[in-house]
Amino acid sequence: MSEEKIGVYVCHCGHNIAGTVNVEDVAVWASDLPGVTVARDYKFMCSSLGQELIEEDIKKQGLTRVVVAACSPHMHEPTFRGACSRAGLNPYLFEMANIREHASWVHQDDKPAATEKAKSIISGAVSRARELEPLEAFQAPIHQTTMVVGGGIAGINAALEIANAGFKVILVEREPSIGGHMAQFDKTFPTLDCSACILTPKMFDVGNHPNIELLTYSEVEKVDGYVGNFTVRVRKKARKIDVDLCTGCGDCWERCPAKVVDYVYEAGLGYRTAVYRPFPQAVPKYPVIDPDTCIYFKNGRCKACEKFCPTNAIRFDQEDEVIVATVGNIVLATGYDVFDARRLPQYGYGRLANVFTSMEFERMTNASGPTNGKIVLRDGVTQPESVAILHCIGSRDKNTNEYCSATCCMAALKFAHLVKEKTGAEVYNFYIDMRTAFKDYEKFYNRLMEEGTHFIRGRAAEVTDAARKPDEAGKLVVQAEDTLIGKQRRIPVDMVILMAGMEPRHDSQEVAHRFGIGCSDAGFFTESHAKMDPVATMSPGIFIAGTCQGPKDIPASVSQGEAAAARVLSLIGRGQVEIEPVRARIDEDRCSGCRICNNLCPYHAIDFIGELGVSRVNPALCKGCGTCVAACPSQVIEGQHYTFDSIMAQIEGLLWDVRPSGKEKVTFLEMEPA
Amino acid sequence: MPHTSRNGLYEQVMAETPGGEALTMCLQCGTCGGSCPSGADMDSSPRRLFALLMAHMDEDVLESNTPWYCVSCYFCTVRCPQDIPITDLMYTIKQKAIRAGKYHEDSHADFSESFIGYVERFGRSFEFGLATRYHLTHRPLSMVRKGGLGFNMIRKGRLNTTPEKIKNLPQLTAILDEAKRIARQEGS
Amino acid sequence: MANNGSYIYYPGCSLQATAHAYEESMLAVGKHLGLTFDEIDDWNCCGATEYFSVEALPAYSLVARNLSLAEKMDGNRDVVAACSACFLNLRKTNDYMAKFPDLNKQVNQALAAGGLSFEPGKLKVRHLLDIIVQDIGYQQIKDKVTKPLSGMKVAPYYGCLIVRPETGYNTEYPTHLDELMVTLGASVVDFPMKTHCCGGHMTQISEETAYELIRRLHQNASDYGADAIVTLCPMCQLNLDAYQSEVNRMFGTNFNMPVLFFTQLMGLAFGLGEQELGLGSEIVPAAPALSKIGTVEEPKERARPKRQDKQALPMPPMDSRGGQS
Amino acid sequence: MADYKQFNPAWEEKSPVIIGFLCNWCSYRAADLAGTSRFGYPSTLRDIRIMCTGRLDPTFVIKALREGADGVLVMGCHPGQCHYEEGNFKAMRRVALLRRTLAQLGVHPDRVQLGWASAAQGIMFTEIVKEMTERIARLGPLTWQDNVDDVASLHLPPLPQEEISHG
Repeated sequence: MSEEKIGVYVCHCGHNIAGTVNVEDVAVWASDLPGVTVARDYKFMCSSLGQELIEEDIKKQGLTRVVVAACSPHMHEPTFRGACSRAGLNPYLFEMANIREHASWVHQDDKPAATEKAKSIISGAVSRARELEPLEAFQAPIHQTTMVVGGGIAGINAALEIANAGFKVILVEREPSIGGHMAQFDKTFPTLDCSACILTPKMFDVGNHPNIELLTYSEVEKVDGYVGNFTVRVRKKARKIDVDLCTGCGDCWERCPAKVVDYVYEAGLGYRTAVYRPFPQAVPKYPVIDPDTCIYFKNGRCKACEKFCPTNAIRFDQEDEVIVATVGNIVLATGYDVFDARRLPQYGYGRLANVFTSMEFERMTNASGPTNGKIVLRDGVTQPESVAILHCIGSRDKNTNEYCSATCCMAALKFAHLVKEKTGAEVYNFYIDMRTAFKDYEKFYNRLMEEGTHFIRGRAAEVTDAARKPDEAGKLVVQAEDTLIGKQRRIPVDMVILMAGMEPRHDSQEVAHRFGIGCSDAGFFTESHAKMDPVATMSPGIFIAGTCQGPKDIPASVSQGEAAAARVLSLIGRGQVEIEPVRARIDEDRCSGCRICNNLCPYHAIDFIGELGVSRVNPALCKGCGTCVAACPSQVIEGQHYTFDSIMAQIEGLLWDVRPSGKEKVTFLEMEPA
Repeated sequence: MPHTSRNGLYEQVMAETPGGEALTMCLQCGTCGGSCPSGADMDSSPRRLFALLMAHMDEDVLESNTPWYCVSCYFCTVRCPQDIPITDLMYTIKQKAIRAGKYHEDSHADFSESFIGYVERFGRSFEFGLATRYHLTHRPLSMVRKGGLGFNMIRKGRLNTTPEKIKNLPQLTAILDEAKRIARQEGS
Repeated sequence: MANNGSYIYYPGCSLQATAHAYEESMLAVGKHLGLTFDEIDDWNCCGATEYFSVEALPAYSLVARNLSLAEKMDGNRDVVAACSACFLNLRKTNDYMAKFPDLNKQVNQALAAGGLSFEPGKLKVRHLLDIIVQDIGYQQIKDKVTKPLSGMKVAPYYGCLIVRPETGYNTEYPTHLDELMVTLGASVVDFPMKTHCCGGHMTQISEETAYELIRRLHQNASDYGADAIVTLCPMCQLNLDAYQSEVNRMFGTNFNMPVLFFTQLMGLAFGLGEQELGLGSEIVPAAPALSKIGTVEEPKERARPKRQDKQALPMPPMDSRGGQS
Repeated sequence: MADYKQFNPAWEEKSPVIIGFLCNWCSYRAADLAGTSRFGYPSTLRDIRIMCTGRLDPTFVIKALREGADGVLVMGCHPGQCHYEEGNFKAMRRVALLRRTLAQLGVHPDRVQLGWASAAQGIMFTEIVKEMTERIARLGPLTWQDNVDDVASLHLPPLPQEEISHG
C-alpha cells in the first residue's frame, strides 16, 4: 500500500497553532507515520518560504503526496495546491489538515488534548492522502452575459459598470420601476444631496443603455447550471400595457377612479391609482395595472384607462411572459425590507396617529411626496412644534433583530436637521449609542449638536397618549430613562418618528435557496469571506451586493455593486473558469442499470443510456454532492476526490490511537448500504 | 458561565437566577429604567443597579432600595433588548440583601417576611393579620387612617379576621424545610 | 371544546377572601356556560411576590406542591387560575422547572420530603380569561347574551401578570378582554394604560408609590370617559377599588370609578342575578355605572383622523402582524 | 483533560471519541467559525469533511464505530437549506434507518446523531458537540467487539439493558 512518499508540514501559524499545540512534537511524531518521508514544522507555511519548502521537497525527495497541517482548507487549500502544481505534483494529491480552526483555537484551555487531537487530524489526513488520485480540473467557458437581480442603487451600479465595459447585462427588478429604496428618499446623509438628483441620471442610463436589457415587474423563478453557464427562468408579470405603444403620458392614471394606499413606494403615507407609475422619474416610464385593485378586474366594468388612452396601449388580456436566459454570472442585489414597527406595540405605531416610521417620514419630507415636502401631523395640516426621534426600532433587540441596522443613527440626524430646518421644532433623539463611523459622519453629528438638537441617551421605553400631567394632555409622551442622569424622563411631543431598522427581504431564504447560496439565520446572504471576499458567495459565479448582504448605507452599497461588477468582469476577461473535479463517475461495466441514482440526483445529471442499459453522469451538470455515490446499491459510482477508500482510510487514520489492536480490519462490506 | 475572574455578588446573583447569565449582555440602554412604573422612588434605576453590580460595588447594591420598589410588572423583562430576566434578578438581589442583613432600612423585607411567616404557619396568606401586624409595627399612623378601609372591607365580607389553614400542613412544612436545607447546602 | 369543559381549579387566597365576588361570579358564569371547576384539594398559597423576595427555592417548592397535587388529579385537564399572581407563579414554576434542570432536580428533592413529585411541562396552566375566550369563544358567549351591556362604557384593564412575561398574548396591548366586552354589548374605551401596574403590594408598604400608580390608571380611565374599569385580577380590583378614596385624599382628586370583575359583567349580560355575582361587595358602588345598561349606545369615538378629511394622511392598518412575533 | 468518570465510571481515564461527518458548506464552516471566534468545545470530535451529508454512506458510520469511535455525529445544513438542495434530507432518512439497525445490533441508537448548523452558527455547532459528548459520556465507552463477533456469526445479541434503557 505504502509506496507513497508523503511530506507532512506542520504550521505554527505564529502563536495561533504553536501556542496551544506542541507542533515540534507533532512533526516528530508524524515522521513515523507509514509512508511519511519527511515531516517538518515551520513558522508560517503559507509564506513564500513555507511554500518553497514544499516545492523543494517535492523536487528533491520525490514526494508523491503532501499534507499541510495548518488552517482551514477554505483558507489556504488553493495556496498549497498552487505550490504542489508549481513543483510538478498534481494538486489533487494535496491534503489539508485543519489543526487551527478545529483544534488549537477551540481547545486553548487544554493544550495536551489539543496536541492529541492535532495528531489524530494529521493521521487522518495522511491516511486519506495515500488514497488520493490525480485529477484534472474542468475548464468551463464563461458566458459573457450577466444577470443582475435587483434594480436598487447597488444593482444599478453593478449593471452599469458591466455594461459600460461592453458586456450584456439583464437587469431584473420585481417592482414596476428600478430605483429601489433610494428613490423614496429625500436627502442623503451627511452631504444632504438630493437623492433623486443623484439617482435619476443613473436610472436613465440604465434605461437607455444599449447593453442593458431591463426586465422590470419581473421575478426570477428558477436557476440551473453553474458558473459560466447559468440558465435562469424569469417571469415577466403582465403590465397590461403594450409598452411599444405607451408613451407614458399619464392620461390613464389621471382618469383611474380606483385610489388605494401605496404601501410600497409611498410607505403607506400616500395614494396611488390602480393603473400607476410609482413615481414621476420611474424607469421605464410605462405604468402597470395592478389587477388586485383595478375595478375592471373586480367587476368587469370601468375601463376608464382604455377609454382615455390616446395610443390604445391598454391590454387587459395581456399574460405573464416567461423568459429563459443564459448567463455566465449573476449579481444579487435584492435589497432589504423595512422593519414593521407594529411588532413593537409599546411605541404605538398604527394606534397613535402621530407616530410615523422613518420611511413614512422620508416620503413626507420629500418634495414630491404626499405632503409636497411639508412636515405635518397625520391630519395633514398641523406643523409639529416638538418631534421625538426614536433610534433602534427593530435593531439591537433580541425580541426583533439583534443586529445594528447601521444607517439609522445617521438617518435620524438627517431627519433632525430637516425637522429643524423646515419647522423649527424642538427635536429629541433617544439613542442607545450614536454610531457615526465613516468619513464626515461625525462632523454631521457635531453640526446637529450645534443646531441645538437634544440627545437623550436612553432607549425609549414607550410612547403613550395617557397624560399624567396637564402639559402632557393631547400630546404623545415619550418615556425613557435618561441614562446619563439616571432618571426617568417623560418628554411630551407632537410627533414621533420611529427609526425602523433594515430587515432581510421577507423571502430572502427562498431566494438564497433558489440561487444556491448561503443565508444567515437572520436572512442576509452569506459572503464567501467576511473580510477578504465580501461580494462573492460560496457558489462560484454568484455575487452579492448591497443590503441583501447586510445593513449598509448608499456609498457602501454602491461600492459593493461596483466590486461585484469587477469580479464579474475579471471572470469574463479570463474567458473560462476552473471547476473542482469533485464529480461522480459511474463504472459502466459494473452498473446494473437499476436507475436508483437517476431520480436521486437533484440536478438531473444522471442519464440512463437505454441501448447500453447503464446510467451515466453528465459531468457538466454534476455538482459532486455524492448523494448517488452513497446510494448506489452496487457501489459502482465513485465520488472523485471523496472516494469510498479515501474516506474509509481517513476514518482509520483519525482513530489511530483507539483502534482495536490485534484484529485486522473487520469491515462491514457484507452489509449493503441502506 | 460567563468569563469573569471573581465569584462576587455579581456572579452569585447571575448563578442564582434562572437565565441570569444574560446579565453580562446588558447594553445599559435604560429600557428597564424607562419602563419602570415605580422608577421615580428608586435610588438607582435598574440599569444603574446592574452597572453597580457589574462594577462589584456590592455594598451599594445590597443597600439600594431599588429591588424593594420593584412591583413585578415585568415590563422591563419583556422589553429588554438583551433578554435579561430583570424582574427575577430583582428577586435574587432582594434575597441576597436579606441574607447579608444589608438591606436599606426603608426596604420592605419585613413585609415579605411577615407574609411568608403566615404562609408557613397556615399554608395560606392572611391579609388581615398581615396588614394589622405590619402597619402596627411600621406605620401606626397610617393604621389609624386605614382603619376605616379595613372596617369597610370586613363589612363587605372581603377580609377574613381568622386565618384559613390547610389540612396537610406538616407536608408543606417538610417540603419547605427541605428546600431551605438544599438552598443552604448549595452554598449560597 | 377543549378539556370537555372541565378544569382543575386553583382558587388562590384572594378569591376566597378579598375577591370572593370574583369567585362567586366565576362559578355562576361557569355554571351557566356548562363549565366545571374541580378545586385542587388542600391547595396552599402561591407565595405571591413575597416569597420570591426572600428565598427562591422554598418559593418554587411552595408553588410546586400545588402543581404536584393538580397533576395527581384525573384527566389531562388544564389548571385554571383566576388570580393573575397565582397564574404567574404556577406557570412560571412549571416553565422554569421544565427549562432549568437544576431547579427541577432541587424542587423535586424538596417535594420528596413531603412524599410528592412533579414532572414539569406536561401540565398546562391557564388564566380564566384565556379559557373563556379560547375554549368557549366569542360566538358562544354572544349567543348566551340576553341583556346586552349597551350604553355602558368600560375600560378593559388587564394589569401585568396575565400578559407578562410572555403568555402568547400581546405583552403591551392585548385586546381579548376588549373583544369580550364588545361581545357582551358594552362599548370599550381605547385604554392606553390597560397593562400598566396597579401598584401590587405597594399599597401595603409604600403608599406614595402605589397611590400614584392607582391615580394614573383612574386618571386615564376618566379622561377616556369610562363608566367603569373591568378587571381580571383580585389584586388589581382591590387596589383600584378599596384605595380609591385614599388616592382621592392624597391627590385631591374626585374619582368615583367602580371596578368590576369581567365575570360579573358576563353574568349581568347573561341575565344572572346581582346577588349571585357578588355585586355589592365593591367599595365604590357600581350601581351608577350599571344603571347605564340599556341606554342608547353612544357612537364610538374615533381615535383616528377621519378618512374623508382631504388633507389627512392615511393611517397604517393595525391588522397585519400587530402583535409581537 | 475533562473528567468523564463523573458521567460513567467505565471511562476511567479515557475520553469519548466521536467521529464527525461535516458537510463542506454549512457545518464544516460552522466549525471554522467556532474556531475563528474561539468558542471552545470538548476535544472529543474528530471530523471528516464531505461535500454533503448526502455523501454519507452508512458503511462509514459502522466503520467508525467498529474502529474505536464511541459515537458518530453527522452534521449538515439546516433542512431546506442544503447546498445541493436536498442531500440532508437523504442523510436524515439514512441515519434514521441506520439508528434502527444499530439498535438491532445492540448499539444504542443515540451513538449516531444528526445535527444542523449553518455556516453562521458557530455557537450552535459547539452546543451540538457539547450535547453529543455528554450523551456519549453517559452511555459509556462502546465495547461491541464481542457483539461484532456475534454479528459475524449472524446471531443478533439481546439489547444491552443499560444502554437501551436510556432511550
